[in-house]
Amino acid sequence: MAEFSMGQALNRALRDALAADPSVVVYGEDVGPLGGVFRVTDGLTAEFGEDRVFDSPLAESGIVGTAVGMAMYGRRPVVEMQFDAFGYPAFEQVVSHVAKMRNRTRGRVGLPLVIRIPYGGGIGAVEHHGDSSEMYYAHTPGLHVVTPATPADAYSLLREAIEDPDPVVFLEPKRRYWTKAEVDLPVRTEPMDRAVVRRTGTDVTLIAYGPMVDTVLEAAEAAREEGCAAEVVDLRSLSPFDDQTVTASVRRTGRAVVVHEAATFGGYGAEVAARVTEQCFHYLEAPVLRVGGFDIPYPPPELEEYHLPSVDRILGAIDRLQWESEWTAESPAVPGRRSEVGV
Amino acid sequence: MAEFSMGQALNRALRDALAADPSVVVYGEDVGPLGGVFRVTDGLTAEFGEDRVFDSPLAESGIVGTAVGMAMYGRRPVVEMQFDAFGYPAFEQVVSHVAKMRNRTRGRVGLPLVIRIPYGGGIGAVEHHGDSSEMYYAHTPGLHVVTPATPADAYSLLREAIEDPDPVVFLEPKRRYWTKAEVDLPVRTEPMDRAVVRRTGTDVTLIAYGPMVDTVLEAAEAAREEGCAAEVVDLRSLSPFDDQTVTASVRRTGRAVVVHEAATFGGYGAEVAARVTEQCFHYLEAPVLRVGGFDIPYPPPELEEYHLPSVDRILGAIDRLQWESEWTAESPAVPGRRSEVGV
Amino acid sequence: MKRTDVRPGSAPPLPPVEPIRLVDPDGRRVSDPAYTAPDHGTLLALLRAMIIGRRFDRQASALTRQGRLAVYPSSYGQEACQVGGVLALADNDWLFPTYRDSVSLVTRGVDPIEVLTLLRGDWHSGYDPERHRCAPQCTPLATNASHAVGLTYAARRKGEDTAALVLMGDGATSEGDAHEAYNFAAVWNTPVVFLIQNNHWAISVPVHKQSVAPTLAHKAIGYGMRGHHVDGNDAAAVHAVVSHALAEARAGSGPAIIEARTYRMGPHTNSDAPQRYRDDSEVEYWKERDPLARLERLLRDEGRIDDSELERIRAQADRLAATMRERLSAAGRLAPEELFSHVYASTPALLARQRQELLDELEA
Amino acid sequence: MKRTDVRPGSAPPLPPVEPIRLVDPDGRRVSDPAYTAPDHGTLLALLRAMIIGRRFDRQASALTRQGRLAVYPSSYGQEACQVGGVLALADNDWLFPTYRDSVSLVTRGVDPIEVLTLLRGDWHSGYDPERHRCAPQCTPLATNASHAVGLTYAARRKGEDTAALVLMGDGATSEGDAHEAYNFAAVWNTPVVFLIQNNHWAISVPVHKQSVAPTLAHKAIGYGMRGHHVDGNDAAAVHAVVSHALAEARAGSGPAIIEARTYRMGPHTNSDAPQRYRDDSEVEYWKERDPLARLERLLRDEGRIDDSELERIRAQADRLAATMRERLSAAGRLAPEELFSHVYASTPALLARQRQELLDELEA
Ligand SMILES: Cc1ncc(C[n+]2csc(CCOP(=O)(O)OP(=O)(O)O)c2C)c(N)n1
Ligand SMILES: Cc1ncc(C[n+]2csc(CCOP(=O)(O)OP(=O)(O)O)c2C)c(N)n1
Ligand SMILES: [Mg+2]
Ligand SMILES: [Mg+2]
Repeated sequence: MAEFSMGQALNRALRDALAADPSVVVYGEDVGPLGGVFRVTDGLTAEFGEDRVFDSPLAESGIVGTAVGMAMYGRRPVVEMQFDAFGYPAFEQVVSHVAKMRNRTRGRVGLPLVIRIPYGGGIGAVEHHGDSSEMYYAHTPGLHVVTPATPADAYSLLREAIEDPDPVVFLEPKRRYWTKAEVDLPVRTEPMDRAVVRRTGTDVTLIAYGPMVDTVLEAAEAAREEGCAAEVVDLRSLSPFDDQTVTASVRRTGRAVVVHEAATFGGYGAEVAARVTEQCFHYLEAPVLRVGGFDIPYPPPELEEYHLPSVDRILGAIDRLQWESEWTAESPAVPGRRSEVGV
Repeated sequence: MAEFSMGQALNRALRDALAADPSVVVYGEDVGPLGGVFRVTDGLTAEFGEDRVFDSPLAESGIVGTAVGMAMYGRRPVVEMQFDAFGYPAFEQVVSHVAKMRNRTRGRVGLPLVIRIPYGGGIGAVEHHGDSSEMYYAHTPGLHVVTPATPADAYSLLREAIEDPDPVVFLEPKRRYWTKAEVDLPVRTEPMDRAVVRRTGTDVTLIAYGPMVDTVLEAAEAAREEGCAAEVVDLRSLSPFDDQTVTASVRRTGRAVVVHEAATFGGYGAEVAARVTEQCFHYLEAPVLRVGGFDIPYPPPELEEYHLPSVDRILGAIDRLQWESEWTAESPAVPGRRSEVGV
Repeated sequence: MKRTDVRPGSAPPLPPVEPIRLVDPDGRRVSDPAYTAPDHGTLLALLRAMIIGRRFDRQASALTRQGRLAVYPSSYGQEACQVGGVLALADNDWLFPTYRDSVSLVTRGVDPIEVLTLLRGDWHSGYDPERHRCAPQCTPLATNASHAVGLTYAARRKGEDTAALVLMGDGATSEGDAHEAYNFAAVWNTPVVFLIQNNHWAISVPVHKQSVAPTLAHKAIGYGMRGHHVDGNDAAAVHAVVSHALAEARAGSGPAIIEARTYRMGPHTNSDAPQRYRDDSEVEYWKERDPLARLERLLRDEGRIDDSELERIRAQADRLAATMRERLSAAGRLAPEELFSHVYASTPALLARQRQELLDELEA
Repeated sequence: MKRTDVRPGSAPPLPPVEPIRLVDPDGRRVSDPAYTAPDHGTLLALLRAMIIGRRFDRQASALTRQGRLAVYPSSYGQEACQVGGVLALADNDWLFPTYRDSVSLVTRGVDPIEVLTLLRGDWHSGYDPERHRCAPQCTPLATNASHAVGLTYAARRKGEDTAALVLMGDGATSEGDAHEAYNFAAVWNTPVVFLIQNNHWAISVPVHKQSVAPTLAHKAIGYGMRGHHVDGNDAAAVHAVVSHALAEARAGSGPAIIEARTYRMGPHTNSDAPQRYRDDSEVEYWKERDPLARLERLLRDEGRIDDSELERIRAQADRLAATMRERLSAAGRLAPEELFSHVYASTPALLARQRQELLDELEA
């Protein structure tokens, strides 16, 4: 066993995929000699040559569009959008072509391509470098959307994404690039479309993905000290959603909080809350609560700590899960200071 | 009182806005002499001249980008994206600039601009002409997102959108362009940020917006014949969401179904279900159900009838609202044929 | 010292403002310093394909008026581009057509009924792209141009000399995606030829509102590639210029942009109302420059075709049209549950449940 | 008959492959057929602004190394563009800078501390765009170019002769948004000058991977506008060419693209590692072409400046640097609840509730 950061595990996954399959190509902005601004592609051009790993012109729609063409012709392109907000120029290509090509051609042309996107905040970066864009993709049928929370998953999910016959939007939680773990690479973890219980507990299910999994695990640890046994589910796949694992947990615990960085309104937590409630309605002791980013543009670095879900905010949500039937007809929504969704 | 279609009411709103405020300009693809592919801008170039209403080069990002610049300099541009899917090329401008300019400049530069987008299906159009893109915008803080369901609202909301100091994504339900109603123009209906109860009822709240309001009203009529008194809420504003009107209704009825054309997964219905549940948890007799499009790319014309929410499908959802405490621990989710969200 | 400059050599020449022409509107040969007309066999093939293409187009328009197609964007008047471009392709080349280019697909050998699938509304794209080496017809403007760049890049990496022809309209050149694709092609030196059919209109917007450059082919110079400007109603010239550009591209001399000046004789689609934005006299002007008439005249004058041969071709075209009608009527309807079949390679649980729900609903 | 053609006249000339230069790297005047150098007053102003700009830049880099700015993209080496472009603007013109262009803002008169707000991370943009007629610094590449087109279009409609200068990098020219903005400007004939600072690198990607055209200014021809190619380390030439292009644009002769050849002497930002992708010898090559040195030499040689005057300017620059440090330390921190203040003109209920929640949390 050796220690790998998530960035290193991703690098290794790309290297192993390039070595295993000659049809894999890696390109984008600065992924060549520089090795990417987060060094995820470090050393790959040197090892596999400019034909396999290279810098393209600076144009995201062109990057994704050419990847569509390559995938139509049997290549497996893995392209990078340098930051979340810089994936937006490619949005039309993603929604109108990447997600639809197989369907448009009645199954004849599939697109085995991967779009890697570092996403989320927490690294003190300036504007446009902290967006959480997962919902734009997760709401688009025809895409797989996955996001690892651990180095082992980073490796395994990326390998699987590259091997998948369909396009995968691969979201990399940039604040976790440097998080290390002991892991034996190469490793294959659970299949790409499955959620995983990271910690078992009986009182409440905490649901998270990507950058928030570690935060939620911390919150669970803190909750334990207050006598609350929280179960933690790491979704891993945002599309498709693993109903089975999540509902099994929530039916056991009867309470759930879903946590993410993205704006709460219309965020991924809405889908989780809606479907979990529909499937677990009579098991629920309290409404599924959401702890997300505020409904504001991603803030400047000096203020991001106030915006991002924190351990305290997660504990606060757990507190509001109506533990002692505080509810009365006069204070109908949620007792205590918060009357509303939104954080 | 005269009869106006929604298209005519929108046309009249643009005309009155152009007449009332010299800073209003209308431009886009084919909005000039042709009057737009749906004739919403019919006659405006003739009346106000090419300086005020004109055809631009064919480039959506350029259209929105120039509108940002005009709005920075005191104009009130009203631009059109010809169809929902053709708004995607402008996505970066919308998310990174339109939605953020006021915030980026610490309140100094607001953008009073309107982006009109015909959206949704039901008109037998080929691919890329039937997308329901509302969630991409509604999840983006800094935008207002509104959508009328009646000619009167079409007029009033568009006037208000143009007068608003902030950017408004104005979604026009294209299948309802030709729907007529008796209305006295000019008219001002309820304020832009308020939902409206279109039909009162005591048994269940049906929540819809834009193209689905008429369908839901039909369903309510059909339900009445089966003895179920459905209340119908027309949201009108998707962002912000009018919690007060919606929760007041659901607390009265104890049951809710939210209906839209967009893919159900991560659709606007998820937000509605999540927040309504959080605010009305102890009033709910059953989970809030969603009736939306399937989670597939928008289908070809021959199959769209199977995809779009129908009166029957809405009635089916009402039936599944656990009217007679059918629920048992053995059939935990929803009794009857459907075990899941998703239609 | 390593220098990292742009300029790899001298600039390619500017395209001529007067389009290249090999046959004038009266069917007389025009001499050109750089191009010679295709041989008679090719000219006959061009005429034949144009006659069949126009008949297909007329039939599709008629079927649309009868409500049997959802929509049809006609290429009436643009046959020289549709046919001249496609017949210049080698078998292993790829074609990237738009919604406007059904005739190019028929010329390429795609079954007309499969071409009409999109427009009939049965499914999005009805033919097998790989079999015909034709990408699905593309509606989001200019978005398929970069696909062609990626595809030929991939082919070159496999050691193949596959080139691609991208069809696009004058309006589409204003889109950012056009620019990105031109530039990727030039920088990667992939064998792609971008054929801009300047039919003077983007729905209701005239081309002078899209660009104020001398020609649309002038864009090429900004990417360091060759630009060509050709009479788009002269099938011989289109064929010659596209062939030349494809050969150059295949040989590694770089991609090219070709502007073909032509005209959309009909409405944008059947549901358009061109009287709102253009004068009939403009259509009359272009009628005199018809691509079929001029090539027919040339071949007649040079004794290469006669009435009976023309009759034979027209009869063949009529038979095709009749079959279109019949086969369209006979075509079965799709099973609704196919909605779920092609979203992913294998159907996820969520879609399997939704399919079951639909089936239950249909049974009820 | 109404014709709807592109070509409104003759093509503008191609930009020269050799950049326009008025002062050579050794500080000697170079004669140019089309441009004369600015007068001595202007040359002195250019030198002065470059000295101050470079000092600002050096201080900002130092503050970043000390962790007092979140990030700083230096324009060290590009001062002739930063200053030559801005000093060519009239008071009522607008500037559209990028993250790279802090020195251009300081030159324009924006308070250095307000410029640093973005990079310190207190807020996104720290100055009042309207007061200074400077758009907020733009990070999403090429997206501000169309803003300039819209803004000048609006100004023209008000009867004003406001022009705009858009700053963009060589890499940004590959984006679709650059193309769309160039084209809108040309078709609408709005007075915008696009100044491309070709500093040879887009982070780690050399410009020859962005374009294989003879110059980046060659793009202009495809839009029917003038392209200029200028030595971007020659402040006199940049000033002359930008002034000329602005005057033409203001007079209605159309927008222009200027490529200024310069070099990014430092890393992309403080967190970049240029040794991974470029050779030090390249930096050495450009050090000999320093924009400050050559103008200083010229003005010395021509007796327009001496040691004591230079000392005065440098002392002023040092004072500015010292104030930057002090004022940055003194600057108060923002109230967290300002997060909610500028999302909309008036705060919707949802945000008011979230603000209250945050306040409660902070009190707890
Ligand atoms: C991205 C995008 N925006 C808008 C449209 C709507 N639209 C369809 S065809 C058309 C005009 C295209 O003109 P041109 O490129 O000249 O091609 P033509 O139809 O003349 O063949 C427009 C605006 C579209 N299909 N895609
Ligand atoms: C749309 C977009 N894509 C990617 C980036 C990330 N990025 C920031 S700077 C940069 C390089 C820009 O190079 P250039 O345009 O030459 O400007 P320079 O930094 O050299 O001044 C990149 C890729 C971005 N800011 N915006
Ligand atoms: Mg056209
Ligand atoms: Mg650069």
